[in-house]
Amino acid sequence: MIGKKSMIYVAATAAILASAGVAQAKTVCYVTAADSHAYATPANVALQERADELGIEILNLSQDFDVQKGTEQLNTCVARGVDGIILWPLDPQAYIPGLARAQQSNIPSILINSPMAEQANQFIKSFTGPDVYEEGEMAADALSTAMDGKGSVVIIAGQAGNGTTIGRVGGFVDRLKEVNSDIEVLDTVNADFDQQKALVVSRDLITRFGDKIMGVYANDDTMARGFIDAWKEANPSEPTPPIVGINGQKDAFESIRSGEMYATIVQSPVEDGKLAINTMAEILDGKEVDSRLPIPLTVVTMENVNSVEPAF
Amino acid sequence: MRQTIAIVLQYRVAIILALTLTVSGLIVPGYLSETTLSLGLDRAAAIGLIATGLTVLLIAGQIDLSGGAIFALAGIVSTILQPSLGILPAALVGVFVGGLCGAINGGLVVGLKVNSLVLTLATMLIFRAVAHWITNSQPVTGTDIMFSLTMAQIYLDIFSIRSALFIVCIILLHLWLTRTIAGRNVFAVGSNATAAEESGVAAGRVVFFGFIFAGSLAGVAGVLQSLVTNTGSPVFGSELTVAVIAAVVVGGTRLEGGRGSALGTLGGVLTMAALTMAMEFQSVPAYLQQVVSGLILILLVVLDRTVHTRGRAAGAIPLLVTQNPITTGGKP
Amino acid sequence: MGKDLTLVREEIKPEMGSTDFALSMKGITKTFPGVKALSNVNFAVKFGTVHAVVGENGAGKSTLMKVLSGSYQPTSGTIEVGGTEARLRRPADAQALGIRMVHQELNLVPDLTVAENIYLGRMPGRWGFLDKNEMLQKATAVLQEQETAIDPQEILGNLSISQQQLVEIAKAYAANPRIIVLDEPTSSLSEHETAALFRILRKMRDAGIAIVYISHRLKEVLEIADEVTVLRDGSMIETRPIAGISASEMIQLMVGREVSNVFPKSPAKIGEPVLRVNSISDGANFRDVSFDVRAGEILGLIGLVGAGRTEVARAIFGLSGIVEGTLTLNGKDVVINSPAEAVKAGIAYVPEDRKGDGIIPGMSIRENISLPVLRSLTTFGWIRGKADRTLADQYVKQFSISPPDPERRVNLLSGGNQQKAVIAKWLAAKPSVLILDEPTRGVDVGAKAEIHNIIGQLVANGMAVVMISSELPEVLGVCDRIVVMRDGQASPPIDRQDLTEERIMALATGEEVA
Amino acid sequence: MSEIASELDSESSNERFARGSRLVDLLSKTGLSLAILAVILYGSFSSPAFFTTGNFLNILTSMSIIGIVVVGMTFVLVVGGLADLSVPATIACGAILSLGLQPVIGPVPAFVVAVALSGLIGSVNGVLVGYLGVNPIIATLGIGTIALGIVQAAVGGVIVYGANPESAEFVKGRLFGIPVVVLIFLAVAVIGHFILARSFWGRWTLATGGNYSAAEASAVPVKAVKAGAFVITAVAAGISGGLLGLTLQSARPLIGQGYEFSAITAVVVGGVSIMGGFGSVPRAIAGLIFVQLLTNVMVLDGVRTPIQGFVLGILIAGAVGMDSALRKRGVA
Repeated sequence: MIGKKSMIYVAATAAILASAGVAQAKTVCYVTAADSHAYATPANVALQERADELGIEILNLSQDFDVQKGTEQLNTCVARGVDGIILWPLDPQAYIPGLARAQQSNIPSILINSPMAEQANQFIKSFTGPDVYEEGEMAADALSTAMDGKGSVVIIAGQAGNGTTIGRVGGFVDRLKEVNSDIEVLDTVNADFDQQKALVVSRDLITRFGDKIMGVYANDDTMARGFIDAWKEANPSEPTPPIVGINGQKDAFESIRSGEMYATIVQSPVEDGKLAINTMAEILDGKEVDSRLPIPLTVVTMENVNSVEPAF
Repeated sequence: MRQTIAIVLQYRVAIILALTLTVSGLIVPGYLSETTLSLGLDRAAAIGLIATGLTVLLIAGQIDLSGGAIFALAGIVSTILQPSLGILPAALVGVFVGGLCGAINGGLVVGLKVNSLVLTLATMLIFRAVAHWITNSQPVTGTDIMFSLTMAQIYLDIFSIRSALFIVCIILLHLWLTRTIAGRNVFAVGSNATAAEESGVAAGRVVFFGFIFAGSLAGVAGVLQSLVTNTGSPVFGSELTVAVIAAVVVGGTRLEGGRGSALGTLGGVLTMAALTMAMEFQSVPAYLQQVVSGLILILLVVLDRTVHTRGRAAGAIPLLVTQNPITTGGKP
Repeated sequence: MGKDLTLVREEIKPEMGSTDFALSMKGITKTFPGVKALSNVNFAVKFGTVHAVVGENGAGKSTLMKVLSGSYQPTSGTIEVGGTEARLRRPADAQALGIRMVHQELNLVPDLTVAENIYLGRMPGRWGFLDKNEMLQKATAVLQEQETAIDPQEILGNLSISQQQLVEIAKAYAANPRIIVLDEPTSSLSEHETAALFRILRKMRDAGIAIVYISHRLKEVLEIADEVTVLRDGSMIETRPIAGISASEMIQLMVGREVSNVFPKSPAKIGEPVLRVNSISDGANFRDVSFDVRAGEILGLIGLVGAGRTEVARAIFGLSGIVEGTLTLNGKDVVINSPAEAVKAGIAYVPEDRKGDGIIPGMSIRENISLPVLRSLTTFGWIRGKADRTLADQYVKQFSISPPDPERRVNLLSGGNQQKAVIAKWLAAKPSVLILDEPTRGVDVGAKAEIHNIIGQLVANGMAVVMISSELPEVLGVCDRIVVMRDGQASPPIDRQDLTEERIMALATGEEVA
Repeated sequence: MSEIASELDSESSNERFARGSRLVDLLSKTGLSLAILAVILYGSFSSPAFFTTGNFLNILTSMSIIGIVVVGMTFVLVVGGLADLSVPATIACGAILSLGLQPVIGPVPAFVVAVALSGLIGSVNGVLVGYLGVNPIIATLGIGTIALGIVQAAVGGVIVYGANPESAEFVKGRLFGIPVVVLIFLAVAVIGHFILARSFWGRWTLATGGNYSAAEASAVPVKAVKAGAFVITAVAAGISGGLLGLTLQSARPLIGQGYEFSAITAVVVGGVSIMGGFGSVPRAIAGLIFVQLLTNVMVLDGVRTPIQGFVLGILIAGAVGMDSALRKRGVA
């Protein structure tokens, strides 16, 4: 009996202490895309480090690229009664009810990295991160320059249905249309942001189109790497066609230096993460923030490869 | 003592759930609250509804890996048809599509007499492909985001529409499995299909309808998910199957068929949800969460195995020759 | 009791048509591609009689019963049930006409309760809802009528095999059948249980049910049947009232020849003890079992089902654990924890359930025979093909396994030849002790003699053989000494000359005969 | 006469081994070869790029990594272990460790340690399935989750990059004009084939899958054999993962996702029975070749990814359906 009572005391004390702790440090729920991912990991780390500096406690939830899971994790955030939510959306619509629920509970939310549909705007304070659509456009411009505005290309896209993929492919294709380019897209294949899958689909693309591939647009540098490996397997002596990737990884920089790749677009995950938490901190301090806060994007080619820092 | 162990074993799911809640409540501040309960329930609903359907199939000795794909497909269909049919009729069509997928699974398993593990692996790929096909791999959006917000509301401080539906389904299934002849026949088919068949139970039909039931419930879950998120996406539910199987097995349903219960599944689903929520509250990294849920799954199954084997051995003791009244001339 | 009876079953006999015959099969022929399994069989059973069907394996008993139960369609011929012609396309058709089968392999559902099993497929209820009380009441009554104390609420899987067999019979009985077909119902029952079963069968017979009784045990047939039909090679040989036939006549009709000595005993020189079992216990099924078996000797190990015979054999062979006691092999103490260790020590075990534990059905005769000694046929782990083939050739010849093709899949052989292959498998291991568990069960008379011959040769060559058998005449004919087990305990080995069937039964049941 | 009659009896009671007639055997064997031939013929007509050395080398290279897993998975199916769903985790373990340990102990020891630790995962699976009798689906699912979590925790949940370009060059390079990966795959396949078809262990594996209790009673160490199949699969998956990591020079936890289903697909399409006791490595590899050729032809014809999934699904369903139909004809 005594044991039970003292247990209750301990529990109560713990609860009081804990709630006191919560009252002091602000807690922010960060629903990230994944724990282990070339881009997401450094962004997560940067966000966490910056949060530590700001004295904000981060509740880190990983969706593991599963939208379903993410929509449910928003429930956890609300139930936990956090002070703010930073969401990495993987779908333009699906999170809206969760965000609405957060708003009902007076929890401010912002988006990091990827945009959502317009209907989401009323439920979020801001969207920080790169403009994936703009990245597509920039890639189109870069590839047009490299190919003098004509020829045929293949697109190695990310995961089908993923917001980033949609933006990056859409921006690219729309831009080509917009400028009435003579560049023809031979095919768009999905390689799920996966190097191995990119390697496999590239082998098939090379067999299928051979010389017709005069340019390559990969939705990220990992997949560009896959294409380069496949090309080297098939044509060890020939130089690669112009390849444009996105993200600005270290090895992409090296490929640009060696001439294997034409360009990449630097989108710093560190900036991405920092900007999000900084914005959230301002919101928590009661400041107004802009509804759209982009991170800088830089096209890197042979010319400026030595003057720009790789993203990660 | 034996009896105590038996009781503990019988209610082990409830005990584990209670333990999870108590420990989490002590460690995690602000865990035991109405909001956590209601949102946790809502969170468990999607897995729970699919698990409800899978429970019947597992008891009947079959398995369905395609639940996640049906979930996505049904949601997409119900979303795409919203403009032409209106929200509710479209939702019904979505559920119907789920049932249809189940019928395809069931028809093939029963008709071709093939192993359901492999066959539903195949239909999983097919249904998922169809989902990608009709959406062109893009998520599709519903007509009315306000409806989604209503769906996401918490009523009576505890239930959202889908969590209420989940609980109702589980209770109905419990009654059906324990109180109806058809329900008992499901156990018979899972335990010994040949014997059931020879006793006049249409084993094939039981399995067929089991698949339809599982498909329909995956459809219901998918449609609800799409309504709640106003989105139908071909990538929805890709990680669900594993979570669903784990929840049902933790709930004490045997993968080989013949044994299981709806309330056990409820316990399993709630345990896994409570655990996930507690760990998320503590910001436990996803990979460590995986380790914990994996360990619980393995521990429970191993426990079940050892106890079960022991039980069987005890049953094999030849006592019956002496204790059986037949051998003693009908006198006890 | 009488009250319960009316509660459970309605009266059956009247209104069955104008005939005395419950069943009349006329001119039944069943051909499979290339094979005539039944040719022009006429078979009729009267209401209120027990009709035995006997015949060697492959004589067509099973095929005939499968036609009757609706599992097979006859190629030609008619079936009349209760005087009206019936078409039995599936088991359900047969059941609808009141035909019930009690299979040799139990056809029950282990995870349901006894009551649910008895009423499986016909549970009482309203609007789909199960009426548990009614079911329980009825099941209790049926079980009481059968004089068993099985709890109808017990989960079936927790019962012993013989109890399950009784549930299976109760299940058939509770279905209000007009015709019950029992296929070797006593194979797992003790003498006492068999006696009780016969009481039930007589009761059913007196209630007007037609009973078809298939058995290898001619003694039982003589005891319970009113009529007997003999099948041979797919044809009906004869139907006779039981009063005018003896066991030896039946055997003659079954095999079509006179079998002079079913159990030849070849004298062998008995040497030193090879295996000595020193008060072993497994903590559950048997305790304090001691015996020894000598070179050139056949030691019988008998007892009622459940007495622990098979368990002792399995324990010696390392398939289950020994908690107490030791084994001495050729004068040395040995510890055996697995079949592999047993083989190494020189012990071999031919299990009781040939299909379940004996053969690997998908493998050839050759692969089956070399399995226990595979390691000795390898060089650095690779199987030496020639050694493998030589071994198989040798035993196929020695045991005249037919067809003499070592590459033939073993499941395509007849039961007797399968059994020979299983024994061959063990001889390849060159054991000094061979344990045979029911080596002649389910084997036809001819093959039985061949197997006895093989055993005779083995002991003549100095092997020690332990033979488990339920057939007392076989044991008394073949064995030199006999150990009788009862309730997990064993008698000391007794010389054959000092035993009679009655004496063995007395030891096995613990009831001293005056 | 009596012999044939009982043949019929044993046929029907042992349905899964009723592939009695040589004709059926022949048909099921040549069926796949014919299908492969048909695909090659079709491919040659439909695409000029198909029938080229380059393309065939591509196909070979692409199938090598998964092919190594297929060899292992064949053992699991043959021994009657249904499927090893921990393959993605084992592959990730192999990849992450073989890269992550490079700076510490050098590339070759890192690879060896990675494969050994993968084997350890397999032995845990093996103990659960073989010795404790846990359902393989649950055991491998659970252990896979746990192993993946632990490996991730060990590297801090991030991506691991290669630190030894030479090892990458070696793996990506060619020997006698054939890619090294292909050579390794061929070596694994040949060894796997000889173990299954010519060694005592293989015979034991087939016996255990064919009739567990009979094998046990025949002094086959059935538990070890069953466990061994999972160890073999895990080692194969570890090698596969290590090679994958070296080729890509980066490894993330989800690197092996989907490999388990691809491997099962190949094995099943190859006509290896999921019920155990029957199958061979060449059959499984023929299945893999067929799947790979078909995928290649579809890609060359510009068939969209979702439809490829559709075709693959139909293929699996067709394979198991045909298997079942052939079996039935074998009985009649």
